[in-house]
Amino acid sequence: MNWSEFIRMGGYGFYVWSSYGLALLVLLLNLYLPLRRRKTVRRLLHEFLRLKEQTR
Amino acid sequence: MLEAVDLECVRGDRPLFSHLSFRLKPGELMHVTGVNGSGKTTLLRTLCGLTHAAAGEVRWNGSTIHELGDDYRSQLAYVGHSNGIQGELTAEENLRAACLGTAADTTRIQETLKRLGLAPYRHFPSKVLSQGQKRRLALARLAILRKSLWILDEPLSALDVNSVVLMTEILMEHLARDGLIIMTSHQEIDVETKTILQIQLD
Amino acid sequence: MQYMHKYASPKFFYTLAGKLTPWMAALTAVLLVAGLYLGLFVAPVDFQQGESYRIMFIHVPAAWMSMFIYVCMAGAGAIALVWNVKLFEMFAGNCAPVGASFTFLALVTGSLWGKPMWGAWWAWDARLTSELILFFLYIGYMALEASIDDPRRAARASAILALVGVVNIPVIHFSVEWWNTLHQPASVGKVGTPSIHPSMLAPLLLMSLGFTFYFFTVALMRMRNEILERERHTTWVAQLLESKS
Amino acid sequence: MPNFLKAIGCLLRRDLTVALRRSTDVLTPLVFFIIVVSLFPLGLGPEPSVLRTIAPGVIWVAALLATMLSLNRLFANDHADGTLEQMALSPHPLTVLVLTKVAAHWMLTGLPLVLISPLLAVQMNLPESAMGTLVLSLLLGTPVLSLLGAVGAALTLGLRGGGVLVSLLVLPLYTPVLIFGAGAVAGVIAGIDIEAHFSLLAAFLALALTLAPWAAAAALRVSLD
Repeated sequence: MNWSEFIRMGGYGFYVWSSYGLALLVLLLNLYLPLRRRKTVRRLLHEFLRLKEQTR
Repeated sequence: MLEAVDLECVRGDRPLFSHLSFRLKPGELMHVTGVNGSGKTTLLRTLCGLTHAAAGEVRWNGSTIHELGDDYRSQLAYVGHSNGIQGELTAEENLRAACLGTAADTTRIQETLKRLGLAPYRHFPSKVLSQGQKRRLALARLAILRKSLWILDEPLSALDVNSVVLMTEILMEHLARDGLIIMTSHQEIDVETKTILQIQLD
Repeated sequence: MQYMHKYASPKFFYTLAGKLTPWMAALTAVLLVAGLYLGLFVAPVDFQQGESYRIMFIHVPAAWMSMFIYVCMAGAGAIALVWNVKLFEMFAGNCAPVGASFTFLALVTGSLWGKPMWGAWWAWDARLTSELILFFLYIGYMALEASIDDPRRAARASAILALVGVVNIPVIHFSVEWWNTLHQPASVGKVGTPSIHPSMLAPLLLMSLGFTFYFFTVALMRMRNEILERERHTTWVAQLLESKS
Repeated sequence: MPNFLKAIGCLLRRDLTVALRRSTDVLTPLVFFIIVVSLFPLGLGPEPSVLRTIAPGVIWVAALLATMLSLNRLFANDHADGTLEQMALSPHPLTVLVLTKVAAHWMLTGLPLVLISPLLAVQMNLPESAMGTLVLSLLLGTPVLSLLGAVGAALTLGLRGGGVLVSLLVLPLYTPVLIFGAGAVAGVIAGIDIEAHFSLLAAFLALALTLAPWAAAAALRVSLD
């Protein structure tokens, strides 16, 4: 197995690797967004419940 | 007979009220009161079948209104916040359109317009009417359609003293004919009748 | 129906989804790694297209997913409309961004595959064109959902749109295909589906399966967030947050 | 069901009366249609052979856009003044009432487009032999545009930015009609047999007639909720 040959992909390296790279990016982004949202939601809810306690 | 069983209404994700049950018999009037945002309009629209209840059901003579569908709607007249009046059409045309082809009896339309003081405007486009006149025109629908259940959202708003008296008369006539009325109103209503149900939402 | 309401109670589902997600994520990772290994190292070079055909292992599963997710979305929407189940509303709504991103992926990889094959970044090839229209359908769905404030109303309106879309997709697909055969210039060769060799089919299927599980993992994660947010008035959410902090 | 038919007649007459009293509303999409088509020769140059090649597509795309522009007239006014909720509470199937309103909309938008199209065809140097096909394809296609548009209009009722949103929802769904409508006209010019185009346009019309009113009625109920 020759790594530089593998990267070159028979001259199509750019197309193949940008496809795979983009796929990785899309998959990671879709994973990252809900994780970040989860943090925000938890923070919002803590705030919401605290304020609800206070107004009671 | 109109029945609400364990009704729960939600706006967005905000609960408005729950476990609301009542029973309204012919000749009875129900007066719904409550502060702004307490869900009066939502309750009325739920009773009409326009809005879905989150839980519970509304029954008309024993069957749920969703089973009845058009059969329920043929018994129901609703006057909401908006008057349901097309500005380009004349008062008479508006009433005729509201009937959708049924019972569009010309003499009755004329009598009703006369009684509500709208006769002079019969051939004018409704957009020239004042707010109070438009409200009266919306209420004229009730007198023409002859449905047994009236659901009225703030029917007396924008009406002057004379019109309120006139409207009260019309409401009493309807009750005397064994009709049912559900209404919201900020004013006190002095309708003399067998029963008035008061429902306070908060 | 009773069972559906029990398992479809947000509280029950929240815990269930919380337990399922790590397992599904692990399965996704295994499938994708296996697929990538077979696709990049084991599968032989295509004698017509050279190494460039390996884009297929991304492009084709992504295109399949874009359609699969749309159908899921419409199906969940239909269930939500008919039986008024909140969870299916949320599932349908959370399908859309994932589906749209797979559609986007399919479009761009198609274009990247097209450049060496057709010599142009874009050709009005039948499959790319219908994928583009599918992308528009997803965008419309998300735009409609975003512009209605009441979440339940938004879910019902967009479910109707998804159902209209699902009836239309075959019609659109067929129309575009037909239009394409009529207008196709001779120079543009099709990125073909020649009889596929098992050594190529295996990574294709593995990648597709991996994407499918990935989709369900992400959808569950999104749904969990939405459940917390929308059930904030309930006591179980309050208790849950209290016990965690 | 005489009551039922009376209701349809009453609603149709009402919609037509209102529209005729607001004639600018009816004329705007038509004028838009004419202007858009007239812009193309200005942009592309007056070479007759070029114009002839693009004419079917240009006229059809302009028809699509003009129909879309007129969609907000379909329910928005009635929604704003409360007539729509009265309609939803009337004891007649909403599906049929929606179909009636769509019919009124088509008579005031689609039909004028069909009638004016030969004039634009002349402007665009379309051969006379293709004129009949153009009119016929528009006659079959524009009702589909109104029907699908009704679903979009019902879904976006009362939303902010409803006008732009409706184009996003509806235009992708219009593609099949565009393909076969414009395709039929181009086919006649190229001398291809176009029977299939017309059968398909008719099939789309049948499909839209059966499904769209139902979907639009459901969408209206959601919008009124």
